[in-house]
Amino acid sequence: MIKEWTTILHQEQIADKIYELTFEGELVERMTAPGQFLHIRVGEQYMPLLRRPISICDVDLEQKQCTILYRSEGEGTRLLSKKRVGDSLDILGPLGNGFPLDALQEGETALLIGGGIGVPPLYYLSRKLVERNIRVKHVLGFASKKDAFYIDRFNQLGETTVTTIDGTLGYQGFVTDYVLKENPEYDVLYTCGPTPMMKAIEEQLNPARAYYSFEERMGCGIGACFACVCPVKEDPTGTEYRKVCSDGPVFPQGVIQL
Amino acid sequence: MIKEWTTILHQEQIADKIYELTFEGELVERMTAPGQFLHIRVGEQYMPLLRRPISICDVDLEQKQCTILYRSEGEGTRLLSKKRVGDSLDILGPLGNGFPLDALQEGETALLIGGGIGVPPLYYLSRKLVERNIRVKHVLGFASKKDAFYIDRFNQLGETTVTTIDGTLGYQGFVTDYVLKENPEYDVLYTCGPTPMMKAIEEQLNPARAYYSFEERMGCGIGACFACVCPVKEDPTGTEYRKVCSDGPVFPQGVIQL
Amino acid sequence: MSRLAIKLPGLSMKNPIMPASGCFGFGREFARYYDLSRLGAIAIKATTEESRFGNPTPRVAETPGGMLNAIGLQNPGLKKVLSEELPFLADYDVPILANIAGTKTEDYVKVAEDVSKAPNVTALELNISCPNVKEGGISFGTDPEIAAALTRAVKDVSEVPVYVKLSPNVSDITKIAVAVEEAGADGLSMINTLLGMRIDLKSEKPVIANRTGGLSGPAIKPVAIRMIYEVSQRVSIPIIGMGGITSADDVLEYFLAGASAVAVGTANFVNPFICPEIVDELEQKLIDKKVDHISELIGRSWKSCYSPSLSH
Amino acid sequence: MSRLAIKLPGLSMKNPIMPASGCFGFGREFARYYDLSRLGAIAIKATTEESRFGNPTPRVAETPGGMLNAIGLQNPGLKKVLSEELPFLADYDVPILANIAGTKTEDYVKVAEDVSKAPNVTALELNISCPNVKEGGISFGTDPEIAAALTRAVKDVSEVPVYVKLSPNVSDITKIAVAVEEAGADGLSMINTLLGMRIDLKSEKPVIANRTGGLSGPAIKPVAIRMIYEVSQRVSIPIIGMGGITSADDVLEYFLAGASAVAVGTANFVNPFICPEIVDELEQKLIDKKVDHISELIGRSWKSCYSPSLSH
Ligand SMILES: Cc1cc2nc3c(=O)[nH]c(=O)nc-3n(C[C@H](O)[C@H](O)[C@H](O)COP(=O)(O)OP(=O)(O)OC[C@H]3O[C@@H](n4cnc5c(N)ncnc54)[C@H](O)[C@@H]3O)c2cc1C
Ligand SMILES: Cc1cc2nc3c(=O)[nH]c(=O)nc-3n(C[C@H](O)[C@H](O)[C@H](O)COP(=O)(O)OP(=O)(O)OC[C@H]3O[C@@H](n4cnc5c(N)ncnc54)[C@H](O)[C@@H]3O)c2cc1C
Ligand SMILES: Cc1cc2nc3c(=O)[nH]c(=O)nc-3n(C[C@H](O)[C@H](O)[C@H](O)COP(=O)(O)O)c2cc1C
Ligand SMILES: Cc1cc2nc3c(=O)[nH]c(=O)nc-3n(C[C@H](O)[C@H](O)[C@H](O)COP(=O)(O)O)c2cc1C
Ligand code: FES
Ligand code: FES
Repeated sequence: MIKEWTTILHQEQIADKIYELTFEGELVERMTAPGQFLHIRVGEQYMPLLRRPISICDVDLEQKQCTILYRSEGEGTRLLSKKRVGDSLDILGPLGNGFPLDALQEGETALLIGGGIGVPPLYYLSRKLVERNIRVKHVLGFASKKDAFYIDRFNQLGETTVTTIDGTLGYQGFVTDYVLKENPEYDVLYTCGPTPMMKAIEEQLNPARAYYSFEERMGCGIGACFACVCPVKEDPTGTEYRKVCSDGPVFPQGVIQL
Repeated sequence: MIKEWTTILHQEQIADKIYELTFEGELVERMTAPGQFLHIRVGEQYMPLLRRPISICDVDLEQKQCTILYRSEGEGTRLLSKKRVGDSLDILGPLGNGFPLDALQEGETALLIGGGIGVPPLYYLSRKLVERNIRVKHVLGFASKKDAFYIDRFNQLGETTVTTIDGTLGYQGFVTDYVLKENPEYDVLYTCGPTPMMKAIEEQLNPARAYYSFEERMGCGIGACFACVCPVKEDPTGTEYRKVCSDGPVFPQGVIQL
Repeated sequence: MSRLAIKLPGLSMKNPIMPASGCFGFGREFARYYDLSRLGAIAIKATTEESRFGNPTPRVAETPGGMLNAIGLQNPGLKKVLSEELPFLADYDVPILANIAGTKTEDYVKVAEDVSKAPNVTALELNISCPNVKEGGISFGTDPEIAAALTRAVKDVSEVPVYVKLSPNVSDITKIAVAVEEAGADGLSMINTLLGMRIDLKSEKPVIANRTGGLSGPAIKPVAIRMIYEVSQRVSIPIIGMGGITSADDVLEYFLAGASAVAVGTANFVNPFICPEIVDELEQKLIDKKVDHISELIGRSWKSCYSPSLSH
Repeated sequence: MSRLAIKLPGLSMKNPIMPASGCFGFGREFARYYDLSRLGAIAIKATTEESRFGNPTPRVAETPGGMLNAIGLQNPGLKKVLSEELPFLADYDVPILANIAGTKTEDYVKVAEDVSKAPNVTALELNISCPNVKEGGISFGTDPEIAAALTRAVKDVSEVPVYVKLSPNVSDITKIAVAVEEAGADGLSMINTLLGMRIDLKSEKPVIANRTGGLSGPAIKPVAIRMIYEVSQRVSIPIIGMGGITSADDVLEYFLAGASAVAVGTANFVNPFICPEIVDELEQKLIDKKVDHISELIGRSWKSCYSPSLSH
């Protein structure tokens, strides 16, 4: 982990409320594990006070450039969307533990299921898997066509299915509806998205091997404040926990109570 | 008074910690009285919370452009100095009552004494007086050469003497030292600067007709909060007051207790 | 009826937005910028029996997300308020909540008696909390019995409903609230400022001449929301909520916490047009949220939950 | 001696900067980023007798210039703190201020007795903001007598000096301060968090699962400064000041108000390097101000003035 003032190289709106931002900085050299996140300070004046956790979406290690995608929703992400090329951005990272790449052998198949703003970290993951000669299939769920992004990019890496709840793009329904119906083959499942989606994946798809990326409100982002704890599954003592920021955000199937 | 998002056209450092900023906006049309001030919001996020009172230094009514000069000292003015050309600036103004121009007849002489960051409003005043064919003399006091600004501009309008405390530029000493020694002739004195300077002017020069521009910490800037009150001079009841923001900032000799 | 109209004891309001006492003078300045009849009500500056100059300057200081003030209840005194300020406001179609202050019970009683007779004063706001005045306020607001006794004395003479404005500088605000409700208060105003201080690093002295000042602005909003959430579950009189309101979203938060109307203070200094802007924004928010009437939101954050055994 | 070194009961500090309890865990995470020996001291996370999971999430919420937390004293319990956490910290040359909590006097006594024997624990910090289950949940910190009794009980068993950490949610903090001083406290920590709440406009419920939370960060600094200014004039034991410190200038303000050391809490979340950065900045500020030793600044905002008859 490093704290650094990086420089914004690119900022563009790519879907409804969704922005793509690329920055340059020394800390990019450390971003070798997909699924890690950055803790970004959007205001200089302690208003907003806390950093915002945002996943790494893509990395160019040689150019020391990193791309993130974010949804401008609340005050912090709105301010982020107002930053311009050339502005400095205070970033802490990379943080947390990413998706394990060695869960698969060469030639095996990974199924990547993303939902909404949970899609970004899967892009770097997919690229890294493809680099290791692992077959990737993507199922990307969005609310509607206007919310969808990065579909061409995922298509270039492997078979990509888009689902939308209102049917305006691709398959109509939830990602789980599609997977239950089409039953694509895979060895390991990786997912990131809203909790209800991940819960449906665990319950309905019941994958043998799977990794989930979790979200929780954070304070420090480095494991010190105990803001982001999750109770572990089936813990008789009731005191066992994991911190999303430093033990996660990615956990294997069955560790965290979804 | 208008509240408006104006656009910054120019921002430049012109002396040690002193910045010149020009903006464009409809509210400039109302800036016909020199000595009025603007109430400027430097932060969008309520941090800093309060607006900053800054004097009007120059106005181009046709182009709807206004220039202010400010010293980057605390957090608010530091943030102001970070704004760039093209940025929007939330301004309330013009506020308060300026220097009376009709205190003088054509052909009479005005002595304008400014100290440090009290100099800016005298520039627009001087221009307006010259327009009315009034002779102007300027005495501008600074701490040191590095703090001095706008001397050429004042020179173009009339006789200009600079004093510095350390003697690095112009006459060495306080403005009052110079005036006491050289005894320039004038009909009306206008002044703006630190309270000790204005106090010395009142006591040592004891001008027959004079106008003083006051500073006080402000809340609203429009007369509603009673933050900026000054007790009036020789008030037996002890309850008489003037508000710097709406009754001033300019007061004739003898109204306010200096 | 409009989505925004709210009827509280003495206050028939077109909308639930009023400027807070001390942040709007007696309305004259703002009347130049917009029509005061657009406001739900106006809480006027604290009136005392005699005219007061208040504290020496500096009287305000900025703090992170807030400000301190120690104006010291500067006001022209009862007589002038009755003869000049209130008649000026009578030209507008807006109910007046007259904030009254004093340092002895008799002061309050005298002011309450006279001000409550003014034709456009439809309710009183008893300032039992102003922290700035020497010998003043503090004891009235921190002791439930003293607060109740004062409330009773004022209720006895007032011809209009009485709102008691509570101080947040107490260990348990619900105790004060319940005490003044039992003493006959028709409503509560919450909250007044938190006591604070800033020290100037150059002079090495407090920035404010009075040394301590009252903290207001966005910084105190979470404290106000918490207190209103607690008090609204213990009393059945309505609460006018205030503390750091700067937007229609803030107003919604206050209603959800348990307020029945709100006052906007410090934000008037940042944006003199804030009150009418919030009124317009609020109407639109309710339409978007498909809320037929704002009163539906009052206390909704706790009404749907389990019963009020608060844990801290 | 260095400009920054400060010696307080139990705490021989290279500099007056320590991370505040609950904002630094037990130091492990920060030890990866800088050498913990650079700190003046470390206030570790509250330790309770049994391990605690704490409150459900969300446990934090942002507010204007501050944040709310309701972690709920999550900690691994006395045994593990003694066997794992404190030994880890023993590798660093830094005194430990052990924050202890409980819901009954006996809890505190048990933890105080055992923790105060740990070789690198050089002082205790008594967190009296916790609800007292025997007294019906009111916080130990709101009643001077209960606070004094707890202080006495802990002093009786502690082998190291005891600092009492005061809650700001009280009508008169000087009363509590004087009471615990009389009960034998060796120092005070001021202030703990203000009680606050935020309501989510979508769910229409409090953002924090526990509903209320503790407000920390820059927003509360003026309240802390005011309280330290008042208390430091009434007691003769030293005060560790805290609340919204983010810079060396803030540290100077706390010293001028009356603090003899400071703790940095929330700011560690925004910048994990803040403590050593402040240490460096502070040294430079003192050189620039030509202050030979930081202790000269303690209470200077009131020491030079007239005597302490405070007006509110
Ligand atoms: C590990 C991790 C990775 C993430 N990656 C991405 C990403 O790649 N792109 C993206 O758009 N979003 C991502 N998020 C969610 C993102 O952090 C929130 O959308 C963002 O913090 C909201 O900030 P705001 O200022 O818009 O909202 P506000 O409502 O102003 O936020 C207020 C507070 O709540 C927190 N908060 C609000 N929503 C969330 C949330 N969903 N998760 C965690 N904290 C929240 C904020 O961080 C802040 O502290 C990620 C979250 C986590 C935990
Ligand atoms: C009528 C009037 C006209 C002014 N004209 C100019 C001008 O043309 N150029 C210029 O550089 N300065 C001018 N000033 C002073 C200017 O307002 C302050 O320098 C500025 O507010 C300081 O803000 P800051 O953020 O740098 O300081 P901070 O220390 O962050 O300010 C904190 C608070 O104190 C107030 N404050 C601090 N210093 C002063 C001061 N000297 N007067 C009033 N309030 C103060 C701020 O407005 C703010 O509310 C004028 C002041 C007044 C009252
Ligand atoms: C400058 C100023 C003056 C005030 N004067 C009074 C007053 O005279 N009487 C009163 O009851 N409250 C007074 N208050 C308190 C406000 O009415 C309000 O309760 C408080 O500021 C919180 O609201 P805000 O955060 O929106 O400002 C004053 C507040 C400020 C900032
Ligand atoms: C997340 C968090 C956890 C805290 N936990 C504790 C605690 O366990 N014991 C305690 O005495 N204070 C605790 N505090 C209070 C801090 O130690 C400190 O008193 C307070 O936050 C004010 O300082 P700050 O504004 O610098 O954060 C906690 C504060 C925060 C933000
Ligand atoms: S965010 Fe602080 S422990 Fe995870
Ligand atoms: S600044 Fe509010 S009355 Fe002058």
